[in-house]
Amino acid sequence: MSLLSRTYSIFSILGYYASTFITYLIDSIILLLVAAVAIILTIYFFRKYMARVQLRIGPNRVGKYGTLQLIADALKLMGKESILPRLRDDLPYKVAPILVFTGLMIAFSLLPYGSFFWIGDVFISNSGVGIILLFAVLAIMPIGELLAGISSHNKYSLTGALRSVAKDISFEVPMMISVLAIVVMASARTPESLNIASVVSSEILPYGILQPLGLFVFYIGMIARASYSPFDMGESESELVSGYSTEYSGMRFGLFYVGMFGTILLGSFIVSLFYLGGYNGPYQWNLGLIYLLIKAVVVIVISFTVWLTMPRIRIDKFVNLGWKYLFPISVINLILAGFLTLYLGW
Amino acid sequence: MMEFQPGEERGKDGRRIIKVRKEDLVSTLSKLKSEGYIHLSLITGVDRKDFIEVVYHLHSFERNEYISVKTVTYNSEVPSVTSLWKSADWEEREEYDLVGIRFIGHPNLKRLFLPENWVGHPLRKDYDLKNVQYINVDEEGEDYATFDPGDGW
Amino acid sequence: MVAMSDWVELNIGPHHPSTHGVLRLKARVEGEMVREVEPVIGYLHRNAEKLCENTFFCDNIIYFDRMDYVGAPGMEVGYLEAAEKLLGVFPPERAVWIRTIMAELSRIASHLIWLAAFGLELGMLTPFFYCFDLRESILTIFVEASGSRLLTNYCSIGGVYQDFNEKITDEVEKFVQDAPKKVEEINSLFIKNDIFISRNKGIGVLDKNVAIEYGVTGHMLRASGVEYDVRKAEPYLAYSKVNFEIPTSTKGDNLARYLVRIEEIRQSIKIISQSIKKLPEGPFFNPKAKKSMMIRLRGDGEVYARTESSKGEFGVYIVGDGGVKPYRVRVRSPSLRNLSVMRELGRNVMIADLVSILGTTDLVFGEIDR
Amino acid sequence: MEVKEPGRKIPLVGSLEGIMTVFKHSLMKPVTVQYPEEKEYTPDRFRFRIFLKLDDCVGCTLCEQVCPNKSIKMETVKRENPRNKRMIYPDVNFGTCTVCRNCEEICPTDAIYLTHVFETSRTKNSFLYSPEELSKPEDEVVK
Repeated sequence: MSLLSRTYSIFSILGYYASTFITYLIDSIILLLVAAVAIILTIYFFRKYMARVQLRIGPNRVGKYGTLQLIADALKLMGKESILPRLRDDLPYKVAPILVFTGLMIAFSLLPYGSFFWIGDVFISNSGVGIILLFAVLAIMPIGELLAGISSHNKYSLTGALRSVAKDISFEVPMMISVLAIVVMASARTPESLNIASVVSSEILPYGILQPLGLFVFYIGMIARASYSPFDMGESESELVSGYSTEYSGMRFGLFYVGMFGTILLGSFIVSLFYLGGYNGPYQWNLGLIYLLIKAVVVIVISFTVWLTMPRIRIDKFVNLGWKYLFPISVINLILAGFLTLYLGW
Repeated sequence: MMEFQPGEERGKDGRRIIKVRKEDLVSTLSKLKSEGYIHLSLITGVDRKDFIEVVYHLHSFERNEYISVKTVTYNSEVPSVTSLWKSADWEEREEYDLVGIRFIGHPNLKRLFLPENWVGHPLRKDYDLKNVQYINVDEEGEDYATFDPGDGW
Repeated sequence: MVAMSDWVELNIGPHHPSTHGVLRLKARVEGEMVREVEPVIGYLHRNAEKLCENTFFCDNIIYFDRMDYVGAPGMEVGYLEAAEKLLGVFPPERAVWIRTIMAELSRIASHLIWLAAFGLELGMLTPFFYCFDLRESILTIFVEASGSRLLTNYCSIGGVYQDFNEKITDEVEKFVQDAPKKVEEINSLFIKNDIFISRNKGIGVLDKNVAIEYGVTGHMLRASGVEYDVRKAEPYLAYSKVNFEIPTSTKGDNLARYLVRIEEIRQSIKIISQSIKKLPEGPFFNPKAKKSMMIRLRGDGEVYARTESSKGEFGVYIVGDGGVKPYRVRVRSPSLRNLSVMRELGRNVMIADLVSILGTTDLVFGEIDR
Repeated sequence: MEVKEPGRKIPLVGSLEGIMTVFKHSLMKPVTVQYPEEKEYTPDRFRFRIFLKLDDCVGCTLCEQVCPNKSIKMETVKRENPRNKRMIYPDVNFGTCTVCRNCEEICPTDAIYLTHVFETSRTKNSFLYSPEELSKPEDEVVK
């Protein structure tokens, strides 16, 4: 029994269409709330962790240990005046942050989160082509960034947007090829090799152990997607002021900010699902969600530490890295995966 | 003040001071540069009320000593030495800005620190400190100076 | 949108995160490439030279504090070298050694600020705080000795205002013991990082002759291959009595400048550890410049004194007319010359490189605009 | 002395070392001071607020002369003091005072001196302290 079917059974007296609609609506609202809280927790955790790494204490004024700091910040952002540049391109300017946020939220709804005691399996959508859908949805976010950069009529924004597009093109291909290697491996054991849940459930060993090269390429891709250091060329603070989000303020800027941390959270979920065994753990006591969360937190800590340590890479060097190193590595990884699947049957 | 005499003397800390007429300035400096004084340390203009004294401090890395070359001008015009040292570019602009020495032959003699329409040269002894000027930015992003306190800050 | 071949004028600054205050760079940009850079300065101009003409010799120290505000005692030393020669009031032996220690501490403090900001410009968020943590122990010595953390006003004409006591020497010794380890730790975060090396190696190469032409001094000149350090070339304070080396490099790129500066920190720690051992007993001020004598000092003639500040050759030219106030004060600001060479370094580099070149130049605008 | 460039290494190893160094610091104690609750240690020589002993002041105007920012002005105060016949005392404008300590240094009778008190924030926009206010402790000065 999953969360989805439980909700469905409650409303089943209303007939098929009505109950399906209400079920998905309620589940989406639950997802939105849970995701928002999770992102806020991520930001809070980042700020605390950054502070501790930098020998500071971090937020500690609002609420106990500064726990309400993020709520206060969100309220501040909502209350702020949204300053609009006079020469903006109005529609894309206003749509861009919403696109970034929406893409993120749809991506969250596509992941399986494992089972959790009486709730059962936690997922919103269990699509048969989940992997393709997930990466298609993830590709919405750079469109939002591009729109934001071009429409704000600012040289910094434009350069930032161009940089982030150049960056996206150069890491997307290796990243997709390394995902393809997983699909290749999973296809030997499951007929639904594009369904995320069945890919994760059918593994013998976590794919990261079998494909360390794939993990490496995919992790770099996820860092670049979330665009934090070392791959934050798009919004590099010391060069382009704030990149594509320079001209945004108030809640529109807040959406970009949430989008960034949401992508980190989402990325760590995806990495731990695909490569670190996801919700599989040593004891099958409906603890899938807990396992997934633990793995995600470990990945998040690693990501934050990388963020805080690494300097920013130059954009032409990154494009070089993408096409000259990551692409061949991912192809080699794909060949290795095919070899392992065909001859050893892993 | 006494009459200006070209020649050489020792300064307070035992350093050579070469005094030249401003017509001979460029030739003297270029001769010194070929002798190894390749580092132009400082150009200073001193307003002596009835004339302006311009002092060049040079340093030689090989001999490890520095000397100063002095000249005077009565009409605040001095030949530029930008052809010898590129660092003289900004130094002369700074001296033009603050002391008001016009360097003849400078390629781009504009004010370095103050806005272009600032009135007076602050390091002149007759500069009126009571006459406060305010600075603001125009539409093009360039600074301008004004006497109106309501217009600038 | 502009056509591909057109350049765009990009205004970097004066309100930009990486311009160290109030520098404005007019850059002509073609896509990512910067074709030409024209620095615009003067946003922090206070005309300290004019202010100095209207105050007593002893008061001018506070204006020099505010020039290189990240390493104030070094500036005070630079001014007093000139002023004391002009006035004929010389400090006793103990004050000379105390000034040497303070000048070297301020050099480390200034270099640490540079290191922190340089890391931040390259996108490294964390070393910033480690640098400030280490710098804090220097500021503790400053506040213990002079009563202020940043703008110390510690050195006075003919000595120093207050003596080094037992507690301060202990703090300095503790600093000398702890600092090398912390410096190496911070250095390892930079130098072992592959991206840091790739961002700096071969970037912003400054030719030796160009550097001399533009009057560049300090770490930039040394990184380009000229072994010129005023501390060796014309020893002042107690530098002739301590043992240290001048780091140089022939590469002239960003990485060479970085390495030269890190080595300078190490050498400064070496100088401090020697000086604190050699610190003699005795008076710490010249009685000719105490109490109401402070404002009665008269100077005649002209003196040009150079010191090696943390940014380069810092020269002060003072002309006196026999009065209690200087007739003319002229300051040779090393950062101004180091900035003027940006016109050469900023040709045909990428925007990201422009920022890192600007980072290694180490500008302090209190000193450039004065 | 020629500085050495780092030699060629295996890529990524050095970066991983850096990441470990940074991670190690998360287990260390924070070094920041939480200001209103805990006060930072102020040494004996720490200086900020200027105090004035009215009885000691002889009205010699040296502090007015030496003040580089002209923050000190002499002011007439009707007060019995045999040493101060002219009845002039310094007042200080803390808005422009740079706490350079020259006035303390030059004062022949040590009447004017700087103290540790640095919490002088005010809601009033004038920082001008009259001689009587300078002689009172900070919390007794009504602003």
